[in-house]
Amino acid sequence: MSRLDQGGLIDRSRPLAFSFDGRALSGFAGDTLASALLAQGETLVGRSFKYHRPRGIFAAGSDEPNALVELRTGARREPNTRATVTELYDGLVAHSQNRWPSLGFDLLAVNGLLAPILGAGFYYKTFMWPAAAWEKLYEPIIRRAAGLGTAAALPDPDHYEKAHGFCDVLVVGAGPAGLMAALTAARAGARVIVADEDFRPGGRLNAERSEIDGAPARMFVDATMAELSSLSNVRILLRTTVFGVYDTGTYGLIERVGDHLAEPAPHRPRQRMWKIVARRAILAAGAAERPIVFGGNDRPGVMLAQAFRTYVNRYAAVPADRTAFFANNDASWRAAFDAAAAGAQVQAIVDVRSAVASALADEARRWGIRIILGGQVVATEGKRLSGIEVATATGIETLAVDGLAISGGFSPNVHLTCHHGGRPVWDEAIAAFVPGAVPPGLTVAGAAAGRYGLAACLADGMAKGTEAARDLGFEGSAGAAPRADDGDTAVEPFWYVAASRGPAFVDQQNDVTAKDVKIAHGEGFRSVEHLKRYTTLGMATDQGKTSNVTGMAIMASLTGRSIAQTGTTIFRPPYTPVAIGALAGHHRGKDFRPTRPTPTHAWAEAAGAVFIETGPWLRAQYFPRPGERDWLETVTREVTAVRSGVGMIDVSTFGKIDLQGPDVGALLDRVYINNFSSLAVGKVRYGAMLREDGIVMDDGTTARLGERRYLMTTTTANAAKVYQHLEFCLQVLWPDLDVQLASVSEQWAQIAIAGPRAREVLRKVVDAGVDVENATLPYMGVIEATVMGGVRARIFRVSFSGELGYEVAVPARQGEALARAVMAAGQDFAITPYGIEALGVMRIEKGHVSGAELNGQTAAADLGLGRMASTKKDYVGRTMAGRPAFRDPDRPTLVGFKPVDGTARLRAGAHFLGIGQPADLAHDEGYMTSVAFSPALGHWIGLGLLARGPARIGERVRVYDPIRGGDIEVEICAPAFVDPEGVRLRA
Amino acid sequence: MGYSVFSILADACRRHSVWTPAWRDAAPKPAYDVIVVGGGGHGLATAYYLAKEHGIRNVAVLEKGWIGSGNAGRNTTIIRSNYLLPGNEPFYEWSMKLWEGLEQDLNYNAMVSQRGVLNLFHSDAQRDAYARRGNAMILSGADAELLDVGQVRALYPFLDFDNGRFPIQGGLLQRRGGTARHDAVVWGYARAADRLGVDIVQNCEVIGFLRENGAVVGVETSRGPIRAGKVGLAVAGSSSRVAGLAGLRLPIESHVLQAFVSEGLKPLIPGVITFGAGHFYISQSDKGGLVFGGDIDGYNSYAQRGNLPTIEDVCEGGMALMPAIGRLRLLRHWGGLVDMSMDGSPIIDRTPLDGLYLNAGWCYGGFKATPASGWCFAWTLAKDEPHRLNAAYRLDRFATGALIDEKGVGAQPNLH
Amino acid sequence: MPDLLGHIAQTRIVPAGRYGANDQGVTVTLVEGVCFASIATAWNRTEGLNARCAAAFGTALPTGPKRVAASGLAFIGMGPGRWLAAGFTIGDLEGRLRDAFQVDAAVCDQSDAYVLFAVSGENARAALAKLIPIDLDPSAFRPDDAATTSAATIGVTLWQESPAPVFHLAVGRSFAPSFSRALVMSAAEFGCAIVG
Amino acid sequence: MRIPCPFCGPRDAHEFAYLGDASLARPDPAAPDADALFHDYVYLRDNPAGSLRELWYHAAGCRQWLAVTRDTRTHQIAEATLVRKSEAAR
Repeated sequence: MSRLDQGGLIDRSRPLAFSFDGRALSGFAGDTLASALLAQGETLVGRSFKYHRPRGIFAAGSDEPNALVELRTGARREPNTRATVTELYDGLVAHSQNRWPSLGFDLLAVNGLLAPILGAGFYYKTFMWPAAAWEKLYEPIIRRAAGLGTAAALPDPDHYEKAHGFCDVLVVGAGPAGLMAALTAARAGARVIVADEDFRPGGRLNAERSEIDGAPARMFVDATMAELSSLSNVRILLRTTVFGVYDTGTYGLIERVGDHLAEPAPHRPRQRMWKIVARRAILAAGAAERPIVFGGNDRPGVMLAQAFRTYVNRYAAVPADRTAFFANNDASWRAAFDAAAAGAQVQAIVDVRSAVASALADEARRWGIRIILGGQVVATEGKRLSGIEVATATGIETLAVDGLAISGGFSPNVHLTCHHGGRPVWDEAIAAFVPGAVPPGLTVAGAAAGRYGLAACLADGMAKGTEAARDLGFEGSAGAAPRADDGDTAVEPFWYVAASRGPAFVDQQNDVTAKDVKIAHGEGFRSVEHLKRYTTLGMATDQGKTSNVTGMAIMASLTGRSIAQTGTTIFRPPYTPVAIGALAGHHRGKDFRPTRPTPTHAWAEAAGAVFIETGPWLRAQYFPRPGERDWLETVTREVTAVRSGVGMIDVSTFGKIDLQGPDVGALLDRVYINNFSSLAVGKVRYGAMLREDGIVMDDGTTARLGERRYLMTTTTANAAKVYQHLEFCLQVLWPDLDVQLASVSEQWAQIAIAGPRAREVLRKVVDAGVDVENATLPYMGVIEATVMGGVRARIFRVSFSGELGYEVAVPARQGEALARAVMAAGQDFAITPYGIEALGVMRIEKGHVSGAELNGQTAAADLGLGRMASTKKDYVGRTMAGRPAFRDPDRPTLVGFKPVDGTARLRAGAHFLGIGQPADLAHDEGYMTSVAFSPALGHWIGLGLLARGPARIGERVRVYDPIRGGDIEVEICAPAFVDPEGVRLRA
Repeated sequence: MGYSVFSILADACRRHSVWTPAWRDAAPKPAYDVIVVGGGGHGLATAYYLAKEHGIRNVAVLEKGWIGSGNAGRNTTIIRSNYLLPGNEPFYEWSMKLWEGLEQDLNYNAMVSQRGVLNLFHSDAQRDAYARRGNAMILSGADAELLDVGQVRALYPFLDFDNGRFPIQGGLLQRRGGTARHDAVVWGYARAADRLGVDIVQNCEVIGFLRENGAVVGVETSRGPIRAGKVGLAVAGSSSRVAGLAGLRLPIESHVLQAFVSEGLKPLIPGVITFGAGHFYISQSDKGGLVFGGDIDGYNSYAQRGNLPTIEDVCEGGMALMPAIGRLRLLRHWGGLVDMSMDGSPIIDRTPLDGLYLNAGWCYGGFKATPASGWCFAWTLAKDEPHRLNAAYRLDRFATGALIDEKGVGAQPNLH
Repeated sequence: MPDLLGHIAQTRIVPAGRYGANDQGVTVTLVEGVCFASIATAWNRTEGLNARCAAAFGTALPTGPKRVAASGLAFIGMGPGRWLAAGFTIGDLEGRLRDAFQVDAAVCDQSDAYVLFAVSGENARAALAKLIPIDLDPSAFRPDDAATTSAATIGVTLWQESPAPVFHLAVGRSFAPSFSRALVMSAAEFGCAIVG
Repeated sequence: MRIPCPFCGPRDAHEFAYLGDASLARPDPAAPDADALFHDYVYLRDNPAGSLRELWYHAAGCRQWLAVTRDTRTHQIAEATLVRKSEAAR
C-alpha cells in the first residue's frame, strides 16, 4: 500500500495534513479522504450497522457503503460522511463511528456472533413479553446499538442559501457523454447548465488510461472545459449534485460551496440549493460497478475493481501490496492492466467465465498476471484481508493477497429517470436495468443509458445535445464526434457464489446477507418491496447503489422468475443524501418567517412597549411602568385609564380593502349576512360573512365612503383570506358584477382613540374647521379630513372597547407622527397608550367576539349574530347554515360567565359540565373561549360556548379544567358585562 | 410455529430455517361472506377483527399490489389520541388502547413504542386551544399534560428556545402516544388474519362491482368476478375511484402527502415533537433515522410524489425548531396518496347501496387509527350498524351539518 | 454568516452601510419620494380607459406585465385591468389619475403602501437570483419588463428601467425590513452597499 | 410544478392558492331542492385520476383566478385560462 511517486491527478507540491481517529496523517491536494487514507495504508475505516464488522473502503464515489466517518468536530460534526467523496483539505479531522470503545476493538461486534438468530425478521418475532418491557428494556438497547454516526446537538453555525436558475438544457454529469452534450448544445446557442457532483470534471476519464483523438483523455477534458468556460451561455457547476427531478422541468441541485474548506469562506454559504427550471435535461450520470456476493466479501481490502483502478490512476494510491481480481467481465481485466502498469502487483485474475478474448489473456500474461478462468472466490481470511480461497475445477486454492478487486458488472445510474415513477427495464444484453419511462423533457446519454463504450458515450452525448438544442429551435452543426476506442465490457451475468463460506453480504452497510434474502423468500416476503422492507436491503445511506440489483437477482433465482419479472424497487429523491439545512436556506432563527412591524413600532418601542407576535405582525402587548408587579397590573391600569379617561392603540394591522364600482353594494349584500347596499354614504356598519358551508369566516366594519366606494375592514388574521374570497366572488361566482378591489392595508396607519375624553383629544389633532362633534360625526359615522396640519385622514367613529371611540387613519408614513400628536394632544387628559391585552379585556367586557370565537367551527347564531342575518336575500353560506345540526337547540352558544366565588380565576380552554354531573365526555356542555380580569367589575369574567347557553342565564355551571387542576362553579350571564346598552359609545 | 425467543433459538440451531410464509398468498375463491377491498393496515385489521370478534372467517382481502403498498407502508408511524372533538376523541382513544395490547394479541412485534407525543404552542391563544384539547382528551379517558417552556426544555434541550421567530411557550404532551413499525403492523395483521382463515389475495385489482337489483353482491377483479355477501372498501386515496365504479360520488379529494427520513443516527430525539409555528413534526426510528413530515402539497394528486416548495417548507420548519439538524442529511423523500375528506375526519358507514360499506376519509392521519378503524369497520360490516365509537363518522353528516372539523377550515380538503 | 445582521432589529430596514465582502458587487438604493397609486378597471372598460390615458398622459396603459413611462409617470401592469402608477410627482397622484380616468377606473393612493428598492451593480442579477423566482437573464427579462412575484415568502413587484441592470423592487411597507435582510444576505458574498 | 399563468407567464405553483374542481357551479338558492344542490356543490367531488379542470388563484402574482387543466396522475398541465374572461365571454 503506497503512493506512487508519479502520475495521478494530485498536486504533490501541495501536501495537506489531516487526522483520522486522532492519528496525524497527510495527503495531497486533489485527494479525497479515502484516497489519502489508502495511500497511508489505512484500510480499516468503519464498522457495519448491525454486526459492527470491520469495514474498509469499498468504492471510489457516492456509492460507498462502508467508509462512513464523522467529519469535523463540535457543532460542525457531520456523521455518516462518505470518505470517498470528501475532498481533502488542510486540517481535516475525521473519526470513525458506530464503534465502542474503538474502531479496532468494538464490543458490539458480539452481535456478529449472534448473527444466526439476528437474521431478517428477528425483531418481529420476539421482545413481546412482557408488554411493558419493550420501551423500558429492549428498545433502548436496540436504539443505542443501531444508528450510525452521532449528531452534534448544537445549532449548525454555517449559513445556507437558495438560488433560482433557468436554462434551455441542463446536463447532469461532466463525463465524456455529459461534456459532449453540453458542448454541442452550447455551440448551437442554447443556454446550458452542466453540473457534476465531483470537484473535478471528467468522470470516468479521470480514472481510466484512455485516449481521445489520439491524445490522453485529460487533454480532451481540459480543452472542452476551457471552451465551455469561455461561452457566456454556459454555467458550470462543480461539486454540485442534481438530487431530484420535480414537476414541469424543475430540478433540485446542491452546490457544496464550502465543504472542501475547513470552514466556509467569509460571507459565503456552506451549501447552496439551486432550483433550476430547464426546458430540456440530459442525464449523463454514468454507470456504477456492482459486486459479486461471496463469503467474507466485506473484509477490509475487498474493493470494487473500477474503484481500485480509480485509486491507482487518479490518486496514484495503490490500495494493496498484492492484489487479485475477481470478476465476470472484460472491464475488470483492463482495470488490472492499469494497476499493473502503474506498478501495482497483480497476482491473479479470477474470472467466473470459462473463456475470455485471447487479446486479454495475452496482455495478462505480458503483465505476468496469473489467469484463473471458471474460478470463484468462496471465502476470505484475516481481520484485514490476508488471503482468499478460490474454487476451481481442480479444487480449492488459497491465494495470499491483501487486496481483492471485484466486479459483477455495471448498473447504469438511472435514479433520476425514476423520480416521476418510471420503472427501469431489464436489458438482457448488458445484464442491467436501463431507463424505462423518463420524466418529460429528460433524455439519457452514455453509460447511464447502458452505452458503456467510450466512443459510444462521446457520440451519444453529442447526439443528445444536438437533439435537445434542435427541439428548442437551436440549429448548429454538430461536427464529428471525437475518436476513441470502445473496449467491450462483455459481462456474463453472475451474482452469488453458492459455495460461499462465511457470511456473504449483499447490502454491506445494513449487513443484509444472502441468507437473509433466503429467509425473506421462505417467509413469503418475495415481492421486491417486501424483500427490501423485511431485510432492510437497500435502505442504508447508499440506498442500495451497490446492492439492489444483486439482491433482486438472488431473489429471482430463489423464486425461479427472471430478473425482468422480479423487477426492482423504485429510486426516490434525493440521488445522494442532502443536508437538511441546505433545503431550509436562510429561513431559520428570527429569519424563519418575515416580521411585520406596525407603522408606530418605533414610537411604541420608545414608549416601553412589550411586543407580542400576532401572526407575522409584532404588536404592542402592553406598556409596563416601573413598579408594576406583573402584566396583569399593567393591563388593569391601561383598561381603567381608557374607561375613566382616554387611551390610544395602533390598530393598523386590521385588513383594509377598498371597493369601488357601481355594484359594490350588491356584492357586499351577497358576501355579508346583513345588508350593505342600504348603508348611507358617510356611515359605517358592522358585518359578518360566512363560508359557503355556513360557518362564520370573518367579521369587521365596512364604511361607505361614496356612492360607488366602500372600505372594508377585516380581522388581522383573515386579511388575505377575505381579499381572496372577494376576488373569488367577483371573478368566479359573479363576473357580471362591476367592482374593483384594492388592498390598502399597507397604505394606511390607523390609531384608535378611546375613552370618555376621546373627542377632546381628537379636537386637538384635527385641523381647524374639521368638525368631529356628534352632529357631524355620530357613532358609526366616517368623515374624510385633514390632521396635523394638512395630513389627509379618515376618521371612523367606531369602538371595539365600548367607550366613546374614534379610529384615525393616515398614510402609513405619518403613523408615527400621528401617535406622537395624539399623545401630545392627550397629555392634559393623562392619555394612556394601551396594548392588545387591554384591548382584549375591553372587548370581552363588551362581549365582542374575536379569534377565539371565530374559530372556523361557529355559525353566526352560535355567536349571537343570528338576528343580524337578513332573511330577504341570499348570501354566501345561507343555505348550508340552515342544516338541521345548525338549528340544534343543544348547539353550544355564546354566553358570559362570572365566578360564583368572586376571587376565582377563569381560564380559557376549560370545559363546562352540569353541576353534580360526572366528568366525562357524555356530560361535556361546551368550553370557555376567552377570559379576562375585569377592572370594572373587580373579578374575572369569561365568554364561552355553552349548550343552550342563552336559555340558562342565571344558572350555574361547573368549569372543569383538569389539565390545569381547575374545577369551579360559575354563573351564566349575558355576554356583555359593561354598558350593555351602549350609552358610552354614543356619548 | 408461533413467534417467540424460544422458537427463534430453535430455528437458529437448524441448518435450514423452517419458518413458513407469514401468510398464504391465496388465490381468490368464487365467493366469500365478506370481501374487504384494500390490503393496507385498515383492510387487514378489518378482516382480522371480523374473524376474531364476529366469527366471520369466510373473508377475503383483495389487494391490487402487494399488501402494505399504500399509505400503510409510507407513513411516519405516529400513534396518538390527542383529538379535540367529541366525534373523534373516543374513537382514537380506543385505537390507542388496542395499540397497547396489539403485539400480544397478534403474536407479532410491531414495535409499538409509547415515547410521548408533544405538540408545542407559541402563543397564549394556542395554549388555550391546547388546554381545551387536553381537557377533552381527559374527559374521554385519555392522558394529557400541559407543559410550560421549562418542562419542554428539560425534555428537548436542543430546540431553539432563545432565537426562535415564534418563541416556544410550552406544549401539550400525551405520554402514551408514540410510534409503531408501520410495515410490521401490516404483516402482523396479515399473519394473524391468515391464521384465522382469511384469504389475503395480492395482485388482485377491483375493476367493477357485481350488482343485483341495485345491491352490490360482489366485485369484478383483474382475476375474475368474486361474489360476496358484503363488500367493504378500505382503499384510502383510491376511495373516489373505487366508489366511482359503483356510481358513488364522495366528499373526498385525493392529495399528496410527503414524508421524509434522514440517515441513521445514534439516539437524538426521544419522542415525537410537533412544531406549532410551522409545518413540521419529527421522531426517530429504532434504526436511527429521523422520520419527519409537514403539510400536504395542497392540490389533487394521484402521483404519489410531491414538489420542492413543500420539501423546503418542512425543512425550514425543522431548522427553525431545531437548528442542530442542519448538517444531518435527508436520505429519502416520498409521497403518499391521502384521502382528504371535506371536514378532515373519516367516514366509517354503510353507503346508499345495499351490500357496500365505506371506510375512508382518513386524510393524513390513518395510521394511528388502524386498529380502531378495523375494529369499528368490522363491527359495522357484521352488524349493519355503526358502533358507538364510529357513530359520528356517518356519510350523511355533510347533509345534516353534524361536521367534525378539528381545524375549522371548512369544506376545503387541502387546508385540513 | 447568520451573524451578519444579528445586531440589527428585525423591525428596521437594514440601515445604510456596507455589508459582507470587502467589495461592491451590489448596490441597494432606497428610493424616496415616489408616489404610487393602484388603478383597476372592469375588463369591458379597458378601451375607454386607454383612450382617457392617452389623452391625459400621452400613452396607452401596458397590456401584460410591462412598464410604460410617459409625462413623468410610469404605469406597471399588475394584472388584467390592473396597474400600478408610479412617479416623482408632487402632491396628489390619486386625484390626478381620478380626474384623468373618471369612472372608467378605480384609483387608490398607495404612496405609503410600498418601499422601493433599486438594486444595481455587476452582481445584481446573481444576488437577485437567490430571491426572485423568475428568469432575470438579459435574454428573458428586458428593460420595461415587469413582474409581480414572491421572494423569500414576501410579495414583490419588480421592473427594469434601463439596459443597465438596475432593478426596481416595490415591497409592502411592513415587509420591507425582512425583505431588506434577505436582500443583504443574498448580496453579502459580492459585497453589498446600502445607500439613501 | 409550474403553472402557465396567462398574465404573468409560467410560475411555480407555490405562488398560487388551490381551490379544486372548476366545474362546480353555485346552485340557485331559490331552487326547490336548494339544500341538496348546495350539499353536492360544497361537498361532493368527482376527484378523477386523470385530467381535472381546477381553480388556482395567483395570490402572489396577478391575483387572478385561473382554470387549470391538469392531469392528477402526472401533474402535467394542458391549459390555464383566466376564469373571469372565459365566464364573461359566455
